[in-house]
Amino acid sequence: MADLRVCIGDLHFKNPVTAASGCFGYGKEYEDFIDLGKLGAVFVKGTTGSNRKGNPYPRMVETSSGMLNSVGFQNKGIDYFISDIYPGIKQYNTHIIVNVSGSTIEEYVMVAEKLNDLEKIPAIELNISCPNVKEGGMVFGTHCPSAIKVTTAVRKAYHKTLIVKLSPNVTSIYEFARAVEGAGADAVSLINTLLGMAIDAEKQKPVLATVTGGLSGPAIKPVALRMVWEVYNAVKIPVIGIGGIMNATDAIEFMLAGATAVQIGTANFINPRVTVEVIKGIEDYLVEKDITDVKDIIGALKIPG
Amino acid sequence: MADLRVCIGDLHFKNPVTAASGCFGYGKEYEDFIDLGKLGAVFVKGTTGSNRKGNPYPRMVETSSGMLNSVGFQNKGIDYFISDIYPGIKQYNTHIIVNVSGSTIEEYVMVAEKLNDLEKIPAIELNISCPNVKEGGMVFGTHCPSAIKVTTAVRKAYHKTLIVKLSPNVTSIYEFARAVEGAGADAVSLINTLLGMAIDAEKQKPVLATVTGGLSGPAIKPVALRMVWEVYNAVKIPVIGIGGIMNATDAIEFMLAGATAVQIGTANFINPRVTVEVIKGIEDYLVEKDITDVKDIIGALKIPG
Amino acid sequence: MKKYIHDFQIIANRRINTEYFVLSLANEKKLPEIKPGQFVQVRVDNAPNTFLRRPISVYDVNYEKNILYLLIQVVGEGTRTLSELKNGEKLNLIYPLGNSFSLPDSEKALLIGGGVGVAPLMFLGRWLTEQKKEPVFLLGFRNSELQVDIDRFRKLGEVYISTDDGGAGEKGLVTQHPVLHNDTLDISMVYACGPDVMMKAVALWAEKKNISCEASLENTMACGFGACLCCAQETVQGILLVCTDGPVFNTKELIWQI
Amino acid sequence: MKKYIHDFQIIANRRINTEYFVLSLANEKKLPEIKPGQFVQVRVDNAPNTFLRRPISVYDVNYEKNILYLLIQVVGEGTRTLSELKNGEKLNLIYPLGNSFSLPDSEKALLIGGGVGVAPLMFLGRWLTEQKKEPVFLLGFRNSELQVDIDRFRKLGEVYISTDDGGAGEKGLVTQHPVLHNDTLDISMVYACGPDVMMKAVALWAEKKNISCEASLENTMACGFGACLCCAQETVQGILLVCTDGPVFNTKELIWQI
Ligand SMILES: Cc1cc2nc3c(=O)[nH]c(=O)nc-3n(C[C@H](O)[C@H](O)[C@H](O)COP(=O)(O)OP(=O)(O)OC[C@H]3O[C@@H](n4cnc5c(N)ncnc54)[C@H](O)[C@@H]3O)c2cc1C
Ligand SMILES: Cc1cc2nc3c(=O)[nH]c(=O)nc-3n(C[C@H](O)[C@H](O)[C@H](O)COP(=O)(O)OP(=O)(O)OC[C@H]3O[C@@H](n4cnc5c(N)ncnc54)[C@H](O)[C@@H]3O)c2cc1C
Ligand SMILES: Cc1cc2nc3c(=O)[nH]c(=O)nc-3n(C[C@H](O)[C@H](O)[C@H](O)COP(=O)(O)O)c2cc1C
Ligand SMILES: Cc1cc2nc3c(=O)[nH]c(=O)nc-3n(C[C@H](O)[C@H](O)[C@H](O)COP(=O)(O)O)c2cc1C
Ligand code: FES
Ligand code: FES
Repeated sequence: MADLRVCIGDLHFKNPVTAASGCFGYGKEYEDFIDLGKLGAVFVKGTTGSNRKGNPYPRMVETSSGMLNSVGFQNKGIDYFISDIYPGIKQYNTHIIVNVSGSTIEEYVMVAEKLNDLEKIPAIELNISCPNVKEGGMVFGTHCPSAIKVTTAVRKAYHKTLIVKLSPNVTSIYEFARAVEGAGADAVSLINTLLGMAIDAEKQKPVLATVTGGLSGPAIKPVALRMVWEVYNAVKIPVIGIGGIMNATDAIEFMLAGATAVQIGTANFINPRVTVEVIKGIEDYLVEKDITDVKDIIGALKIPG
Repeated sequence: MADLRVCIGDLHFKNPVTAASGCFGYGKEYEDFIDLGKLGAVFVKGTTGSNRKGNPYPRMVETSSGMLNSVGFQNKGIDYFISDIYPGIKQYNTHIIVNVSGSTIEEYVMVAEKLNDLEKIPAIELNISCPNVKEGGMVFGTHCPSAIKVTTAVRKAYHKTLIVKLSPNVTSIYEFARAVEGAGADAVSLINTLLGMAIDAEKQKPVLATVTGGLSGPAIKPVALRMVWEVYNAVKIPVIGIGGIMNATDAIEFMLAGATAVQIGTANFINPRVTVEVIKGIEDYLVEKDITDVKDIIGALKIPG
Repeated sequence: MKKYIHDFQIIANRRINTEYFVLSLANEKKLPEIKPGQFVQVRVDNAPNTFLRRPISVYDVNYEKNILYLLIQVVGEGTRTLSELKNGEKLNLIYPLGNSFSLPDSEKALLIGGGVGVAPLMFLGRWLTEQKKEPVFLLGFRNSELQVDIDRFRKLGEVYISTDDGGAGEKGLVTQHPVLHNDTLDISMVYACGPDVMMKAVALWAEKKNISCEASLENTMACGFGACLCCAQETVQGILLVCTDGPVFNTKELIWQI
Repeated sequence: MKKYIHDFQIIANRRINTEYFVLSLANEKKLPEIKPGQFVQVRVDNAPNTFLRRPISVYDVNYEKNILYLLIQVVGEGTRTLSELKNGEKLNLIYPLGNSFSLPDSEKALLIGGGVGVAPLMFLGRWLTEQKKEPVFLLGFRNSELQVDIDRFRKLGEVYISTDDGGAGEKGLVTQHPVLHNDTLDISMVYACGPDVMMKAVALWAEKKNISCEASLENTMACGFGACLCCAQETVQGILLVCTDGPVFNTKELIWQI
């Protein structure tokens, strides 16, 4: 039996495997398939200051080894979350981490502040990287001074573990990682989706109502791995790896590249049991390799020469 | 019969389908499979000031719907190209366009200057976007002032059609397109490969000897389409679309997004006849849709609302 | 309703015509209750370009023999790969998904299907007869060759047919069929499944006649069980999800995009 | 040599043991000349994660019957999918690719293969007998169960076996086999195909004995015909390509990476 526990700042995860925001609803959508208590954490969907209806449809299109989505932040806002959703999920035997989204710094701060008081929410993930909203969202994630500003403001307002989720749609992601580390983030998570587009050649129209959308799935894994490795080498805070993880081997690759934990997104749609299967697979890998502590593989990649 | 002719600046292509640099050797590797004279143009491999042996191996790894390569600029240099390769390829009944690569502005300029005199080379593609060389290469493609500098210098030295190949590893690719347009480029081509990485979990090592490499193939098509569309909307010069084209439908999508011509790279490895099949497929599409001129689909994407 | 992921075994793959086939799927475990209108999410193995699951309605269920039936139209690589499955091969399903059709007030109900939209109507028709109702089917196809299992529908109730080219039944769209303009048709409920334009036309007809109308919608789905929010449908109550709030909607609720 | 892209038909898929199988491929067109040591690039359809072609050596050729044979080891998804091909199914090949083995000066030649590395040696052995030479085979396997077609090799020449566990032939690595330390073995040429460590050991042995040595190398290949420059091999002449300058190299030329 290997020790699977990892820490993100002060926060202890029973294992490094978590579910990615926007791909796991509020957890309850998966209760028929798995025991949520087995997961390291669940990142619930993007929550904004007030009710958002999301983008028009079609919102999804399949691409080679991936998918584009343009859901936008369809959610009923933070107050509804606190009053109607939180009571139903707070008994889960895993960490519930809220993905905080917004269009303005004030909105981010307001949502974060309100989450301070929820006993069973030990952390937030600041989403400055969503490609699917017109204002805010990705702007904060692709302009370094804005990323610093919003992180600083939320850091002041929020007292528990602060994870900042980075956008891959930038020239140097490690600069953003360093910037938000400096602004007080306890950890960074990456990558969010790559901005992409699909076209219907027959109709000569974009497939998505919003024209562009976010690319996820195994197609993006090579880019995500490279970025995790770059960021791991640039910051001291823990890195949470995301992007195209379909099985335990993929998750292990992210940990070798420097991820302390991983998030699994799109794969849940195809195999709703993937998270628990990945936990089992990591354990098997460690046992086979005679490694007693999963922390020993974090950043353990051997670079030749 | 539809009219397939397109123009890149002053240069006339018999059709919009060309082979991408680094994926088509010097053309002769494909002579057993297709009639090169059918292609709009052939972009031959990256040529530098002097002999380069390229990167150590392994140089390639397959990924989901794509591949990573780290060939680097293995070539014998411009003088060898002129003396030993050019005589063998100049009789091809298609345009031969040389992909010009380097580490310093002087190197780019030197190579471009020497190509002025080759009668059958009507254009060069300035490669400021290769992720596989330590110095130069991508630096020019990810730093706007450097992109302007190198383009301006080469523009002064080179008298025929100048195409600048852009890197997708940037926050705003349209800014680079505008910048090189301002610096005198006659056209832009995009995208080069996305910087990625693959890890061997068993050996706990990077798969590629260079650790990172360039991602190509259908995995990157959604990103490439989005960038072509962004650039098409930002510049007046023609755009050459590249990235994951596997068939005629893919090529048509790029043209709808704004590409005047397309380059096909990775697909040639799997189907060495893909270029001529795509030409046929575009023709069928136009006939079926009663479109008499392929130029009518360039940028014809209907954006709702 | 609890959802399951199970491997089923193909016990028959019956080709109906050039476009349609029916898969018969067996499972050792006893089938849970499945309601008419519900669908399954099929994992397509061995199709290089099929990444996500494919949503397919339940065509019929035989609880005694523990068999699930799917009627599928070949439209792309995923469905083509499914059409080539052989007896004994496995198919992984997530099921049962979505809501279901509701019971009509009156004796008779009209079930209108267009093309592969007839799929959920077989199971709905069977259920209605079990509920002592009388289903009347109005089924539309492009041409007579593409008709699907008419004999089996006939066992459940009266069947009217229309084809675009008049090769079978009435010529024209289902919504032009005389039965819709026959005032002796004594129904309080119409169910529709097919192309959006067809369902919208049926909904308008039902509204005029003051008949309740339920339509089974399609949408692009990544998950099928409410986790991704991709299958948005604009309704008078705001955005709803086709995979969990639907696929069956009362057409009064819908804001059509066409 | 002119290269072709052709669809072949599977006329037999012969399972040898848990890891190896042999595909027999037929084509209506007359096979072009294929040389021992050459390989084909196989397109693997229906394997979701197999994007590029897979390089496979020519195991044997029957020009009279117009059949090409491939010996394949199941190592991943691509080769597993190939192992499931049935008679009548199609396989698309680009061929013939690469250079070939050269003729030895002396009567006898030693052909050393490890695991699936025995693949090119069958065709090489047949060619040598046709050239009135005497091939002597030294074939190494992990265990006796994994031996490949020994009877067929015996028809072409003497065969020595070694297995890691001693279950057949000598126990140990091929390079420890007594025949290599037998001074009566009168050869001027040794051919090797197998894991790099094995080939390197054979090359060192040959160098000491002053025998010419050719090795058939592997490398990661995107194209297989010289277009991508991915299959680089460091040699005394600089970087060469395994797919066009090789796969056969005189080991004196090689700079081993191990
Ligand atoms: C709730 C529901 C029930 C359905 N029931 C049936 C059924 O009983 N029988 C049947 O044959 N078909 C049914 N469909 C449609 C079926 O899901 C699509 O035809 C199938 O996914 C196409 O897959 P493909 O790989 O063959 O085609 P693709 O190559 O993926 O696409 C071909 C066409 O199908 C459309 N399509 C692709 N994926 C989806 C998707 N996830 N949802 C909707 N449309 C899609 C595309 O827009 C495209 O025009 C249903 C769809 C939904 C949403
Ligand atoms: C010139 C040449 C001749 C060969 N001849 C034979 C033969 O006759 N019989 C045979 O069984 N095998 C042969 N191989 C090896 C064969 O190409 C690989 O085993 C096969 O590509 C693995 O594919 P996969 O999808 O089953 O495995 P994957 O899942 O892709 O990988 C499994 C393992 O195979 C290796 N591999 C994958 N792709 C390649 C590639 N393109 N080139 C080399 N190694 C790769 C990987 O490093 C990995 O360790 C040859 C290779 C070369 C280069
Ligand atoms: C349908 C969908 C919705 C998403 N919604 C959110 C979101 O609300 N907030 C967020 O930070 N990321 C969101 N993401 C991004 C994922 O959390 C994840 O970063 C990305 O999908 C890459 O991981 P994957 O390849 O494992 O899916 C969403 C992704 C998908 C596919
Ligand atoms: C093996 C390989 C080598 C390449 N070499 C070059 C090069 O020398 N110069 C260049 O500008 N692009 C090079 N590229 C990038 C391609 O020209 C093209 O931009 C990229 O592969 C995306 O297109 P694709 O998906 O169709 O392959 C190379 C790509 C591959 C796969
Ligand atoms: S398909 Fe995922 S929520 Fe409906
Ligand atoms: S595999 Fe492409 S050059 Fe050798």
